[in-house]
Formats: sequence, C-alpha cells, structure tokens
Amino acid sequence: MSHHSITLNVNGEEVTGEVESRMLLVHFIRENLDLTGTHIGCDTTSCGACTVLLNGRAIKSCTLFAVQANDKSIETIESVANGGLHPLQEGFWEKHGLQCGFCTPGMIMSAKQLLADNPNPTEEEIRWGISGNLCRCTGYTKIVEAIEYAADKISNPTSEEVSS
Amino acid sequence: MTQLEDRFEHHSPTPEGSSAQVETTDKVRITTPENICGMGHRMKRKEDPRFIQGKGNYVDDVKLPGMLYMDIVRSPYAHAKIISIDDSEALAMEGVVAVIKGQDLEAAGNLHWMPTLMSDTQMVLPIDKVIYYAQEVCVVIATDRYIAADAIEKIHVEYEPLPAVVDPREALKDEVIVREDKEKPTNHIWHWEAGDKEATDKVFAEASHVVKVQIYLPRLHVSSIETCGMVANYNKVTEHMQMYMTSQAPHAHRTVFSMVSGLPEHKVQIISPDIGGGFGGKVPIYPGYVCCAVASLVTGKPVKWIEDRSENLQADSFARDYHIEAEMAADDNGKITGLRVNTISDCGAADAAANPSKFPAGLYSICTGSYDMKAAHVVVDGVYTTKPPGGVAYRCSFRVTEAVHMIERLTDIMAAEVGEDPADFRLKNFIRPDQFPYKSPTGWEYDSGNYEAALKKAMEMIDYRALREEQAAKRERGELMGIGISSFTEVVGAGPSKDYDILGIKMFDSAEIRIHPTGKAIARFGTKSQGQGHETTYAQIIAEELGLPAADIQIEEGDTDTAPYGLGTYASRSTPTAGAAGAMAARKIKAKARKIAAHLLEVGEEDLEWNVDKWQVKGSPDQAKTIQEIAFAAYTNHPQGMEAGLEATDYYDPPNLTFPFGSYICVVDIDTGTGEVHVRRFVAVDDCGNIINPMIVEGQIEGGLTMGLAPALFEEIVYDENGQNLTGTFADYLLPTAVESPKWELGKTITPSPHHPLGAKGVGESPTVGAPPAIANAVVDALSHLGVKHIDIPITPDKVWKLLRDNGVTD
Amino acid sequence: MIPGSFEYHSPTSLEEAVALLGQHGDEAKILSGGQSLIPAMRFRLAQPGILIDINGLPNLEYIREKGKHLLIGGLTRESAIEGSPLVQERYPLLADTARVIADPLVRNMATVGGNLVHADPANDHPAAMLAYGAEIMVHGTNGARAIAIDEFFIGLFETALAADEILTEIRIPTPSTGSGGAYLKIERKVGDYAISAVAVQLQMDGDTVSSARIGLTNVSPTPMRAVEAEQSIIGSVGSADALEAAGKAAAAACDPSADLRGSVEYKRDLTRVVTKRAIAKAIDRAKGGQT
Amino acid sequence: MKVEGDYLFDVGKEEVWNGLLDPEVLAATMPGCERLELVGENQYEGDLNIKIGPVQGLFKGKIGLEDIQPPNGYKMTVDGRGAPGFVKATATVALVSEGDQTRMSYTGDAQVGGRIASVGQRLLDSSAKAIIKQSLEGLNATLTARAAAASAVDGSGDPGIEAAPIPAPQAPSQAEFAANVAKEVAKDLIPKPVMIIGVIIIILMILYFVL
Repeated sequence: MSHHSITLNVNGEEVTGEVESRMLLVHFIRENLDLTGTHIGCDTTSCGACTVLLNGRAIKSCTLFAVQANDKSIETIESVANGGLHPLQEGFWEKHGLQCGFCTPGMIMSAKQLLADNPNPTEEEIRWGISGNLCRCTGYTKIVEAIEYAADKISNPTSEEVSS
Repeated sequence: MTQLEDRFEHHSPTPEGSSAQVETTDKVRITTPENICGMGHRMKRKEDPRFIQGKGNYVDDVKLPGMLYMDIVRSPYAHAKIISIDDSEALAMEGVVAVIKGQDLEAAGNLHWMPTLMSDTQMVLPIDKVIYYAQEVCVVIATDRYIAADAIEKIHVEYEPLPAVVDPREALKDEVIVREDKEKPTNHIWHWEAGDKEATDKVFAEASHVVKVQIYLPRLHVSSIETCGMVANYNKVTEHMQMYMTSQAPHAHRTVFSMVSGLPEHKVQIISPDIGGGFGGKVPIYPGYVCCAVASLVTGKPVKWIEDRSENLQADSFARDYHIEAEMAADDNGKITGLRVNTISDCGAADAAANPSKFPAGLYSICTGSYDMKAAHVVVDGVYTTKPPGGVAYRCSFRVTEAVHMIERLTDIMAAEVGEDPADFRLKNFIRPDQFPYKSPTGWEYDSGNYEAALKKAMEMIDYRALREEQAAKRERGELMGIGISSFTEVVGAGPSKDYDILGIKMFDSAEIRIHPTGKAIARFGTKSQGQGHETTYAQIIAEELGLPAADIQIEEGDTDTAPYGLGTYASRSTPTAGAAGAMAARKIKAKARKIAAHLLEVGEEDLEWNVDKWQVKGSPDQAKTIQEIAFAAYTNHPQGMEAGLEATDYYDPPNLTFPFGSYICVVDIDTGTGEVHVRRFVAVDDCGNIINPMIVEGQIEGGLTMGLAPALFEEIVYDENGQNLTGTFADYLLPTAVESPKWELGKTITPSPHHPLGAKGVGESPTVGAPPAIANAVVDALSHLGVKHIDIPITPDKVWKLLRDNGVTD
Repeated sequence: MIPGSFEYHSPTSLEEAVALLGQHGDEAKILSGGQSLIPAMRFRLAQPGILIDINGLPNLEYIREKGKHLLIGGLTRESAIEGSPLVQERYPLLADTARVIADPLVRNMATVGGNLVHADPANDHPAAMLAYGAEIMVHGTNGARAIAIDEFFIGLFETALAADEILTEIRIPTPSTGSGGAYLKIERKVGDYAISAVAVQLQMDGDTVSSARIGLTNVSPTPMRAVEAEQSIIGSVGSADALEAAGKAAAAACDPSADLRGSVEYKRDLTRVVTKRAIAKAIDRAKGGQT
Repeated sequence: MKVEGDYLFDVGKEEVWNGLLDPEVLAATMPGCERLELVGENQYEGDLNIKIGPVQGLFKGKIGLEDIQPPNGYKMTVDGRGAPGFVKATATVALVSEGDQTRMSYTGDAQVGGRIASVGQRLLDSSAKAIIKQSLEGLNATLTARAAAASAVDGSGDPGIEAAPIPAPQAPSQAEFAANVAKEVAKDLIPKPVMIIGVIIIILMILYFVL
C-alpha cells in the first residue's frame, strides 16, 4: 500500500489531498472534495456517469486513480455554470434532456468537450460523441436536441434568449 | 371462471368532475394561461436546475458523521451447501467493525428470512445453503468502503456444490428442490387461471384457423443508471431508525420494515431522496437493505451500502422470464375468436415479484389486447429455479409487456395465416369505439379507446402503403426490409382497493396540499418520482384546479415522516392515482375557498362560479376573489365557526384502472451478410388520455421506446446450465447508446379516461410495452417470404444470420 | 468494485521506468491508458503489486511522418489519432480503426501502445498494425530494439515484449500512391468488442492488386493475419469472385470461439463477409474513392 | 463448457505415459503450479498460481483419477477453487501410438463459475484453448528433452546436468518452466503414480478476464 500527496486544480481551485494509490479519482472527487455531482454507474468503464474533464478532455473518473490526476486540472459539473447557466445546461433544461438526472452531469461534461472540439456537430456526430454515456430514461432524442440547442446558442450568442 | 370474474362490479361512484367526454381528438386541452401553467402547458421542469448543476441528492451523496460502510460476500455457486464461513482473518483487519452472518440475523429475531411482496419468503442471509449465483452470504461492516472491499476477500466460505436447476421446465420435474424450507418438496409455486376454459375450447373446436407460437421472453434487468443503496442511521438513544433508501415505494417499505423488525412504525423513517431511475427495480426490498439496517442497529452508527453495478445486475430482481405457448383461433372471415395461453413463469429462488397480491401473474390476463374476441383462457404456473428471485417490472405494469408481446406476435401470425395485411387485419379485429366501456373475455373493463384512430394515424404518418410497395420492389432485388405493427392496450394505475393490494395494503394513493397565507403552496404525495417529473406535473395539476401558478407550488415526496401514506411509483400509477388525489385534494380546497370567498364577497356560495384562479359572482365577474386573496383570508379573516387555514388531504381509490393504448409502426432493414437489423424508422402514436405536460409525456415516450428497443435487439440476462450469470456487467448486458437508438417519430391521439378526475391515463410505460413486438414483427415481416414465422427477442445478428443462411440467403 | 492495494510509481524518464521494470519484474505492471487494466483491477482479477505509471514520461505522445514512416508515440491517445488530419488524409485504415475503439471517453485516455501491448485478440489496433506491416519500437534495460509486427503477437495476451521492455513507438510504412486501406468492424453496440473485424491494406498496380495485408480481430486467440486471403486477392482486380475467394480463405483461416456474440459458424461466415467488404472498400479507396 | 482436441507428442506412448506419471515433471510443465501432493488413493491436491496478461489468480485444485488404463489413458475429475472463481470438471485422456509419435486426445466438460464467468465470459473458451495448447507444448518439450537427455546418458555414461540438451521454449512465458524442466531432466526421478495432465487441461481453463 502506498500513500501519496497530490495537488491538483479542481474547478479552478488548487486542492491537495493524501490518497492511497488505489483510490479512484471519482471517489476522491465525491468523498474527499464533496463534489457529489459526479456519479458512479458501473464498474466496467461503460456508463460515463462519472465523466469529468481532465486537462480539458472528457474521461471516466472511475477508470483513473486519483494519484494520476496529480498536477493536472479537473473540471466537474459543479464548475459548468459560471455566473449563470451554461448553454448546455440551458439546453438540457429547455429541451427536456434529462429525467432522473443521474447520467446528466456526465452527459453535460461529454457534450462540453464535444462542442469544444466541434462547435457545429451534426445529429450523427452528437450521437457518436455521447456514445460513451448511457442514459436509461430519455431515449437520447431530447439530449441530442439539448446539445443542438447549446451549439446554436454558443455559435450565435446574440440570438434571442429563451425564457427560463 | 376465476376470481377475476366480477372484479369491476363494485366500482365506487365516478368522482365529481370526471370527464364524461371520451371522444378522440389530437388537441391538447389547455384552460389556464401560461403564467399559471396548468394542464397542457409544456412547462420546463421544476426539478431540473439542481440536476443540471450537479446538486441532486442521491443516496450515495448522503454522508453522515461516523458513517460506516457495508460490503457483501456473494456466492460463486447457484446452489450449494454452506459448510463453514471463516471470518477470523477479516475480523482481525484494522477498520473492520463487524461481520454479520445468517446465524446472527437468526439470533436477532429470525431476521435471516424476510417476506417478499408476493407473500413468499426470501433469505436475507443463508444459514444452510445458497440458492442462486451472487446470493448474499454475509456482510462486512468497516470504517471505509475500501477496507470493507478488502475484508470480503478475506472471508473464506466453504461450499459443497449442489446441482443447479436453471430451466423451469426441468425444475417442474422436482429432481432438484430449490426451496427445501417449504412444506412440500416441489418447485411448483402456484397455478393461476383467467378466462373461461370451456368457452375457449369450444371456440377453438369451431375455428377455421388456429395458429400457435412458442415464445420465450428472456430475463431482463432494468439497470437504472443509479444502482440500489441505503444509508441506515439508527439512533440508540431515541430508538429512531432513519433510512435513506433507493425506494420507489417508501411508505410500504416502512410498514414492511416495521413489521419484520419489530421496530415501532413511528420510529421508522424512510427517506427516498433523488432516485436515479427505478423502472421497477427499486420496488422490492433486497437483502442488502435489511443487512444495512441491521448493521446500523447493531453498531448504533450510520451505515452506508451502495451496490456495485455487477451486484445490481447479478442479484437484484429481474423482469420477464416467461415461457409462453399461445394459440389464436379465427373464423373463416378472418375474425379473431379466441385465445388460449399456457405460461411458465420462472420466479427464480423466491416469488419476489411486485404484483398485487391477488395477481401472481400480474395483469397478464389483459392479453386479449386490442382485439374483440369471444373467449380466452390463460394459465400461468410459477416455478422456482436456482436463479435470483424477482419478477419485477421492466418499466411496465405487472406483466402487461409479456401479454402484449404475445398477442401482437400472434396477431401477425394469424394475419399471415389468413392471408391479410397485418394492418388491415388489425383494423378488422379491433374493439370498436362504440364498444367502450368494453368488457374483455378475461374480465377487464377497458375504460375508453379508439384503436382504429391511432393505427390510422400511424399509417398515415409513415405512409404505410408506400412502404409496402417499397418492400415488394426491394424483395425483387434481394434486399430485405420489414414493416412491423404493434397496436397495444396498456393497463395501468393500480388500483381499485377491492382487488389491488400489496401485502394487504390497498393500492390507493394520496396527496396533501397546504396553501400558505401568501398564496404559495406545498403539496406532498405518497408516490416517489424517479425521473418522471412529479415536481412539475403535480404542480401543474394543482395549478389547473386552483389557479395557483405551478411555479408557486412546492412538491415533496419520499419522506415517510412528512408525506401522506401511498403505495409509491411504479406501473404508471402516479398520475392515475396520486395525480387524481392531487386533483381531488385541490377540489376540497376549492370548495372551502368558495365558502371563504362567499364570506369575503358577502354573497351566497351558490352565487359564485369558478374562473381559472378565482371565485367570481355569477354575472358580475368584477366581484371576485383570487385564490391568493382567499388564501390570505383563510389565515387572517376566515368566517366565524370555520377552521382556519387552507389545506386538504385526499386518499384516492380509483374506481377502475386506466387503459392507455397506441399503435407503433417500425421499419427495419436487414443486412443479409451480417444479420444486423437496422431500425430505419419508428412511428409511435400514443393515446394516454388528457395530457398534463406534453413535453414530459414526449420524454416518457421516447425513453420508453429506447427501453423497448433494448430487449428487442440487445438485452438479455443469460445463465449457463450451472446457473452462472454470463451477463454480469455492462460489457455483456447491452444497454443501447445514442447511436443504437433511432430518432423516434411521435404522434398522438387523445381519448380521455371517463373515470379519472382529469381524464388522464398514465404513459411512462406504454412504449416499453408496445415497442418490442413492433420491432419483432418488422424483422419477421422482412423474413416472412422465407417462411419465418417467429423470432424470439433479443433479435441478435447471429440469430438473424442463422435464419438467413438456413433459408439459403447469403451475401 | 474497488481495486486491491499496490505500490505506485510515476517515473519521469524512460530510463527510470525501464529500471523500475527491471527491478520489479513480474510483480510490476505498466499503467498506460488503464482502460482495460483498471476495470480488471476493480474486479480484483488483476492485482499487480506495483504499478508503474508511464503517463508522465516525456515525448511519447506524437503522430508525425518521418522518411517513409508514420511514427506514433506509444502513449498517443486514441482520440489524438482519431482527430489527426494527417491520419485521416493518408492513413484511412488507421483512422477507421481509431474511430471504433470503445467509446469517445475511453479513447481520450486509452493509448495505442496499451492497445497493442495488452494483446487482447479483441482489441482493434493489432489487426490494423498487422495489415500495415508496422514495426514496434521497444525500450528495455538493454536498450532499444525493433520488433516486426508479425513477430509481436505470440499468444493470448502475450507479446514478444520482454519483462523489462516498454513500447515506445509504432512505425507504419507510409502507403504509396495507389494504395488503399480500410477497417470494418461489426459490433453489437458502440463500445463492444468486435464480433469480427477486418483490417485491409493493399496496393494497386493499375487495376490489379499488387500486394495486400489483412488482419483479423477477435476471431482467434492471437491477433492474426489472414495470409491465404491476402494471397488470393493479390493479382486479382477485386472481382466478386476474387473477393469471395478471399473472404472464404479468411473464414477458413480464423479460429473463433463461441460466446454471447455468436457461434463459431456465425463468426466464420461474418469474417468472410466482412473481409470481402473491407477489401472492396480498400480497393475503392486505392482508386481514389472517398468513402 | 466443452473442451476437446488432440495433440501429437514427439515421443513414444510409453514415454508420454511415464511422463504423465511423473508429478514433478508435470508440476514443472504446468505454468504456475506451486504444489502438487498425493493426499489419498488416486486423490491429489495442488496449487496453481495462474497468470495471463494482467490477470492473476490462485486456485486450489483437488484431482481424482478413475479408469486408469496404463498406458492408454484415464478419466479424471477436478475441483478447483480460488478467489476469482471455480472450475469443476471431468476429462478423459487417451493415448494412441502413431509411429514414433503419440497422439493424445482429450475431451473435457467443465463448469466455470464465479467472477471469472460472470465478468470474463467472452474469454473462457479461447483461454482454455490457448492454455491447453501452451501446456501440451511445454510437456512435449519436456518429454523430448528428457528423451534426449536419456540418450545422452546412454552415450556418454556421464549424466552431467549441463549435458542435457534443452529445447528452447516456444514462448517467453514458458521460459520459467523451461528452467524447471532443465532441473527435472537432470534428476533421476522415481515415477509416482500421479497424473496431472487433466489439471493442465482443466484447471487452466479457468483463466482469464480482461475487459
């Protein structure tokens, strides 16, 4: 068993921790930092409920040891709204892109990277882009619409705001 | 005849305000302005802001001071004697607090067994033997979840393997007895019949056409993305047991917990916080919950237990597992005359389904579906096998999916037999609109329906006739496409207390509304949303009735200390029962408000009429009091002799179930080389009566459709002959992603329920029920010219490939 | 599911990493992308005593052409390959492959080196690299060496890598004008392993296939080349008969196991079908087709 | 799970049979075999530490032999258990001469259970195949080396350890037991009636999982 001191940037703030080498990043985020928006839905790196951004890339935080995140930057769902809802959050709300909400943070984090890489994705690109995230409630159609809404909003920030 | 015969003879009177209107329309009814947001508005969900910002509160998010963690040792065998359990090494580990075994539970008051919701019994922890793979053997309590996980590896259990029995037909030979604790050494649990055998046999004897099919509907798992879990928090000083629990039915669970444990019910509080999907899987009480509660009782500390996905898939309640043999009879005009069904229900190691007590096979006898016929007879036998116990829903109402799959497959087979197009055959055989309320041959009274309208709409949306032409042209070229129809009838909203109970508790549901002096409100319900959007729809129902803006109404559910008693959310029952209770409670408030308004306006009650959000003097609408004004007066200026305040509670006992329906049409293309099935189009026309929030209804339908696609093409819990689960992770139990899920095309008709206060019916599960046969029918249709009559789901590429190659089709 | 304990090292130089490997031998395991290893550890089916995390090693993530080779650093993420314009333009077989590995989130962590060294016959890169005739550069306590891809996979989860060696680079010969490649994977759903998948890289001389290499995924215990299929397509113009013959040769050569994806017979026949389609696609691309 | 197949040894039937009777040869041939003991009449116990790729598992095996027909074959039952799961199997092994060589045919029926079955379903069959192949090749190498060593002894009268020519193993994973083979060949062991080929065939079927 080995313990390690780690320092990382989480949602813009530097945090430090003492972790056992085997501690999964998702547990560090949820238990040590009390950021419980990131969820756990499986044990085979299949469901994507635990998706966070690691140095800007969407990854499954249950398939990474916390110690691997040393000196890196992590963004979780708690950082997405920045002085108001992010267009993706608006889109999910506006287009009914969630039901039970359990997969939603992971979906939003995946979509965030998707739109960063590809600001105007086609429907098919969105579907492939979120194919590492399982949703059991929505049937995905409205999630796709939510991401399309956000893409549109980000590309045309001056377009008329939809009431919220 | 059976106990179903007179089920509906003693309906309670139709409640006040029921809609007598059962004409079909496609226009959503809206009676309130947008600022009030009553029924029919596409209101954005009130619950969403917390979910989209990561501020939901699920069970695993609950963290209490001094909390311990539980992990479970599970059996690697499907059937084995337990020779010994050596926990000494685990107990010696630093951080391990306790190990709880079956003997410990027995000593604690026979807690090693618990009742199932079907009045069967189920082991909490075994003493003598294990009877299914991944069964809970003992639990470890430790200060940290990592230590608990280490400790279960250090518990050494010696087993003596016994033969497993996986196929219920083998189990019926009683060579291997699963439940040796039972009085009779047999695996046969129960025998159940519905309908009229004699009349049915007569219809079959006189039939011009009889078709028969064997259908296996395999085990499924609901696999909500959140697994099950609990935080049990027993306070030894106050003797108060608080349990945060992934529960779809917190009140019923509290009563069961109290009765089994002996803890007085007022000292037991269940809090069902945000639930990450339920679909039926969070209705039963699992051994893990009981062990977690016992662990807290023993240690006096909070104890958390959160299932892993593999545990969830391997040990929690399954759905389906029905072996069906069904026959249909028709006369020489191609008119369906009868249905005869024999079914074996594989219950696993305990009958732990979540059906109403009188219905061991749930509402399976709804299986005559949307078709008018003279007679039907249905037989079901429940059987034990060495597999995990269960028989819960998979986003459906008590076995209606099994019924619908069978009748819709059989209908296609009969259409082919009589040489008719499956759409035309259905249109000819539907129960006609003028036959409602319709009494079915197995004793159901369908409340309302217009099946022809729904199917015609779906055919129009997808241009059915053109698809048939395209199919014929493609067939000429050796390309395979298929068109499948499913015209299902759902049965939801259990249910009338005369017939529906869970462990004796009647299946009413409840609402309690309190209007605050400033015109804001809080309302609490006996149900529990798992994503259905109750915080929004219930607010809209109250807004509809009282004219309070839905935004001003706080909805709460899931805390048994505060919410009124109800049976919970499953089987699409929330809107039909608790939603109705909300409307009825609101009407009680409205009646009191009328008295207060009359007092304020100094007129007689009979001089007032309701107008959206106010009581106004008839013929003098300027003289009016809004609900907000009335609420303020209820606390500040209420009439002498009247109780202050403005609140009401309603326990709603529905007079009947509701019967949503729909017609789905699916188009598939088949790759003759690989056997892959591609769903090209899927049109779903649903009719769930009056709609409360069209956006939420669409979301429910789209989600349900993907959960219908899943068993049709992907999902199956597979056991090997020794009872080993071969699909124990998401790597092998295949949930569809956004790529596999097609873009659903929705349409609707609206045929209100005549007995529901709002004319609504419930919708969350219709698509899961209706979609699989549409897809299966499409695939069979694509291969029908080869002589293929039936394919069991899931329709995997290797199954299709085999049918293609066996029939000489290659690439 | 929580992994067992282990000692964690994060060397900052290749030499240090190799020395650690040399020192700990069998007890140590390299942590690259971790997308197969960590789940296996969570189920405690893998319980290495020591993990050597090589993600901190410098200069192992790159995709560049040098001379007549495409050089890919061992730590290069699948998503980097997927997103590389160079790969998309000039290495369509590789681009096809990277797109269908697991899912987008996994591809952000998973590395091409890990995919090869893991030597899971269900992994996708082995077949692609066999088709390319790639060379694997490794570094050990005794220095660097190159291993031809044909010599690299020697058994189920077994490679020619010595216990103290780390894969540092993959060298793919740059295809000449008139070449084409394709990877075609049939999977039950996104994220699943192939039921069968076929990688083809071929060279056309006019209308005739002048050389070809074909790799198969998940239809044998060891990643394999379908040599008979290659021979049967070389010299042909890719007629329907020639494709069929190649497909049949691949089907005969493979050695699939039955599992939930299907029977042995299905997988063989699927290999036939997919081989045909992959060759046809490669020929089309060689002729300038864009699909 | 059914496993069947055959394998051609490069030595005669008697030599194969004697090899099968030699527990230390077999223990050395089986990758990861850490213990093998006679615990009763035709009853044996052994420990196998199996490792393939990143996956490792310690299994305890009980072996029983029936229908022993020297030098033609026998039937065996195996009950192996470990943290990752268990295997319970029966196998029949038969030897037939083919000129100077010997063909072994084997059929086995195994139940594999526990974590490895529920998680690693896709790899059970190919793991079993691969491991059987690997083990039989190892055994063949051992027997061939042993035969060569015996002839060297006959020729020189000086059975020096270094004199024994050891064929190079075909795979690096066999390096470890090839070294053991060298030691075994150098000794003049008295054969014990322990037959463990079934362990090779069956316990090793257990193996593997990787996602």
